[in-house]
Amino acid sequence: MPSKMKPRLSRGVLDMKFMQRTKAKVEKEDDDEQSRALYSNELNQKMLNSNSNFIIEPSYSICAGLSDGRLSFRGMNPELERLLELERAEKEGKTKPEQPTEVNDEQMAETYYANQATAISKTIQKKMTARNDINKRKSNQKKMQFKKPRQDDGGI
Amino acid sequence: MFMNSNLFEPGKSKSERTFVQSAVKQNIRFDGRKSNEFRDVKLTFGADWGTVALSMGDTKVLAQVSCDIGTPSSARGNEGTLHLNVDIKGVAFLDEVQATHDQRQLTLNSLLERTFRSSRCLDLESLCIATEQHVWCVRVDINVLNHDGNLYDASTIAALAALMHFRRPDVSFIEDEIRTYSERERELMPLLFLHYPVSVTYCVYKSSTQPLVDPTLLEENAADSIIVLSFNSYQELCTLNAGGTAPTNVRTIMQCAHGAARRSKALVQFIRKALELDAERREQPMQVFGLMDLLNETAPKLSFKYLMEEEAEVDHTPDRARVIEQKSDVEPMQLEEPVPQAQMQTPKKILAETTEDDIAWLPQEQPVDEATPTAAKPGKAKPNRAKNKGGKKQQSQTTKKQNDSDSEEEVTQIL
Amino acid sequence: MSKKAATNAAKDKLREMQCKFNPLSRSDGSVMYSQGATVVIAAVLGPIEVKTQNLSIEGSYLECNYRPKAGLPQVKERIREAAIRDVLELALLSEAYPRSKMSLQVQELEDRGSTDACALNSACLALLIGGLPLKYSFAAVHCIINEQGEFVLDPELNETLRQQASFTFAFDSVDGNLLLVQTKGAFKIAQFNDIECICRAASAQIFDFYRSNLAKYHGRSAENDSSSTDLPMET
Amino acid sequence: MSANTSIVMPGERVTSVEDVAKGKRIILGPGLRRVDDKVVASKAGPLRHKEPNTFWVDSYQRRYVPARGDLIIGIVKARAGDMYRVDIGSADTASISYLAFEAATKKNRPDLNPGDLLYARVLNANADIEPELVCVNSNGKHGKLGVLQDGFFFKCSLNLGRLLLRDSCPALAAIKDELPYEIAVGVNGRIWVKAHSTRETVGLANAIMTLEHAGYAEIDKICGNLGSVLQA
Repeated sequence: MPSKMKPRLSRGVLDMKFMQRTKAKVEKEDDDEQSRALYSNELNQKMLNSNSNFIIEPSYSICAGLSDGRLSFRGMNPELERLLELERAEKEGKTKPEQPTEVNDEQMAETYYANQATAISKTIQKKMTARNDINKRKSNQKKMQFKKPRQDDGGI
Repeated sequence: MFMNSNLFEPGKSKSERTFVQSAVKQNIRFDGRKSNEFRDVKLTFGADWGTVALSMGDTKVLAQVSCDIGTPSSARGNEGTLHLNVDIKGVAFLDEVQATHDQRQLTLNSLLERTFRSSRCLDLESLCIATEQHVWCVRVDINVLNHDGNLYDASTIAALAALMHFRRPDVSFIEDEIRTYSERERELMPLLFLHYPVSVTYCVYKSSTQPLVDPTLLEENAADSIIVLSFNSYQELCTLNAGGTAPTNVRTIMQCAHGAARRSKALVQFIRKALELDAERREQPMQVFGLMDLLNETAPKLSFKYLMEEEAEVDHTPDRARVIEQKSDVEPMQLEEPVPQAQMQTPKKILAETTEDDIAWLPQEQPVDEATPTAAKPGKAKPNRAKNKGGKKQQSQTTKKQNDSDSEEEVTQIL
Repeated sequence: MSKKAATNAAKDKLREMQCKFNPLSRSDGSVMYSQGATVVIAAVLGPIEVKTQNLSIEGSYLECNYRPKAGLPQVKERIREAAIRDVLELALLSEAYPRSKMSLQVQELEDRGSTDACALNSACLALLIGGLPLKYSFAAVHCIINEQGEFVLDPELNETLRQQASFTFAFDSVDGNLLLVQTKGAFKIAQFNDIECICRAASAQIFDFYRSNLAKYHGRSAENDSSSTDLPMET
Repeated sequence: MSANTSIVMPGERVTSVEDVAKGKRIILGPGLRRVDDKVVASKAGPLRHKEPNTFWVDSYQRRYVPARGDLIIGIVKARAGDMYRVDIGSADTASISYLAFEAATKKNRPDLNPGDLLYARVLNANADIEPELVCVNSNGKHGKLGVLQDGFFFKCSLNLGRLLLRDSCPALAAIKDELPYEIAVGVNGRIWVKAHSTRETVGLANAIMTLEHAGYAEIDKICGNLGSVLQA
């Protein structure tokens, strides 16, 4: 029945560059339909609609929460031990509410605002006094960023 | 030697192999044995005659002797026949690689054939009922149950014990009629032996001059070559199988021969003792449990260590006594004393044993003797070695292949 | 031994059962099992690689072998293998491991009667200890009608020499359905029904034996652990 | 707990799990399966439970069945195209791509040879396709994975591997007090150990193998004895 048939995009259209995403979508739809057709006699409506309370997990390591089996003790493999140490620290970091910081919040706020204040005042000053100079420098920087790849990796 | 890709095979990874080599160099074995120490051998006799289950560590085999009346071969009309068959397909699961399986099974079969048949250990003429018409055909079936190295020794010991345990019914041949007497009518007859051969296996490594006796599967798979020697209780050489990739000099082989000759004698003695004990048990009514004993913790264990202990005490060899003491230690992970000491002792010990055991035909452990022709039994040893060369040709191909590839193929092939 | 004499006398009892798990170090699961004086070893390997000719995408290929202790397997052994395979195919949850093979080998050590039943029971134990997925466990019982017309459950070899008929039944552990029926000789249907009842009752004893021995084997590694606790079980 | 642990047998309905399942989602681990709304055991062994909602049967097993996420030890068997074939003890040999190693590119391939040991993670495991391994974590770093050099390696039951990897297992910590060592435990029942000397490595391997026969109950006792064993 041509009337019910979904309009399909031709292969030529799908192969076009800007159609890549649509192409992937269409392919997935096709695959789904095929697999549905394949199992249609085994799947019934109940199976499709029921949401079960069971999740199957075939791995013992995940079920039992086993730890990783690669360990080193007393300097046998320093690299590995450093890794284990990091991991342990990370684990502890998660459980502890917060790590002790070298700079406390108040200090942080103070220095931040102090810096910001100077920065703002500086920019205002600069804007006021030497607007043209700054613009020049900015454009220079941009140029340099563009030029860089051209020189080194021109071959690619 | 045998393999099934689905079974875990120790000694296949590089780290295992290099590790075994370095351990051998330092004279360390995983089960705490010394290089010249054997695993304990345990025998269990079945309820039927000729059934023997043997265990050597984790290596387990079952031997069953059966007999039938058949026709003799045309060449030897007045002799019964002896047929040996090794089965690796059963619970041992060693039959997976079909291409190699046949050849490997042949290796083991040929060892048994040469040990028992070519050496003529049974008095086959006594198995003749009527010349060129009826003879007893004796069949030995060896079922490998578990392979943890040294199937060679396990099968030969089990086969010998089963043959010695076996009883056949008496028959008479009158007026072209065979009459077989049941057990009630006439007593069953044991087989007659001319001599009692068993094999002893050594592993040789490139990294060490000291061969390892009674290798486990790991040691066997990591070995560069394997030497199998069959000796009978008169300490005559019956079979010599040597090969592999490790250079083996005369000295090593002679050293192995010394040990093997002593060991064979002790093993035959052990089998005799075990048989005596079994016979005693059979005397008592309702006491035969057969292989049920394998399940029974309290059943008397017919083990080499246990039965030969008194023997060792009589010996009063200090070294020997220490071995026993150490073996009887229940600690499962016994490690050895420092290496150099053990190495120092070996030559001395062999010297001492030579005098005690009266192995006159074997040269002393001195380089001078290596060149001199052997004294008492040169004829016995030499033709056997010549015979071996035939076998060498057959399998040299495999060895070559193996040298080239240096892959996971085991290094433990026998020439 | 008095015990043995007692079991001989009792014609309605199973002979003493014993088993030892994993006597073989290299297989995935093995058991040495004895019932009276009959001793067998069963070993399993699986799931393992399968040859292409036996490959099935529906489930795993099952291989069963029975090996006599003397000589090569003959027709008798082949029939026994087929019986074991039939029961195993029913009990194994083979769709769990498609494109693989399960291999079961039974080695006879002592044949002293009821060997068919022993082989099946040892096979079940080997599967249980090998950790193969099963729909249910199963137990087989052998019973004969002797010359006097008496029923003898789990007979000795010498008792089977003169028999009218012999029966081997296998039952599953969940619904008690019959998985295997093997009969030989002449009997009346009423006798068949009676013997089926006797055997069914005896199978319960075998299931108890499985459970207690497996529990003992696991109890060897009993643990009191906070992360994993045993739950009370209904049996 | 007495010697007789209560166990479930194949085919047995596990009603205790079903009860929990009425209230919330639960995770069924190995040895349990769902038949309609029933939970039925398929293996024999003690039923285990991990909070909040995981259940599984701790059956005895020696054969490894690959599962996604497992950390295993494999032996490189061969190279095949841009893959290595690795034996991990399961029905099918696993494969690992050349690119599944840290800093590997098409030109800069890892140098693996047959017989090498790999500690790797199972990336994909499905009954119908062969398992696939990786030796890098999600950040592209090798982390703890990779080739295991030297040392010694042996096979054990899967249960022993799992036993050693439980957080509460005292064995590895007890051995630590005796000697410095390095270990890799694969949940496929393979253990690799390395200590400073051959003698120590042998002692270490033997000590771990005794745990196999002794079981959990005696683990403390064995740990106590380890010292004497290792020094012997």
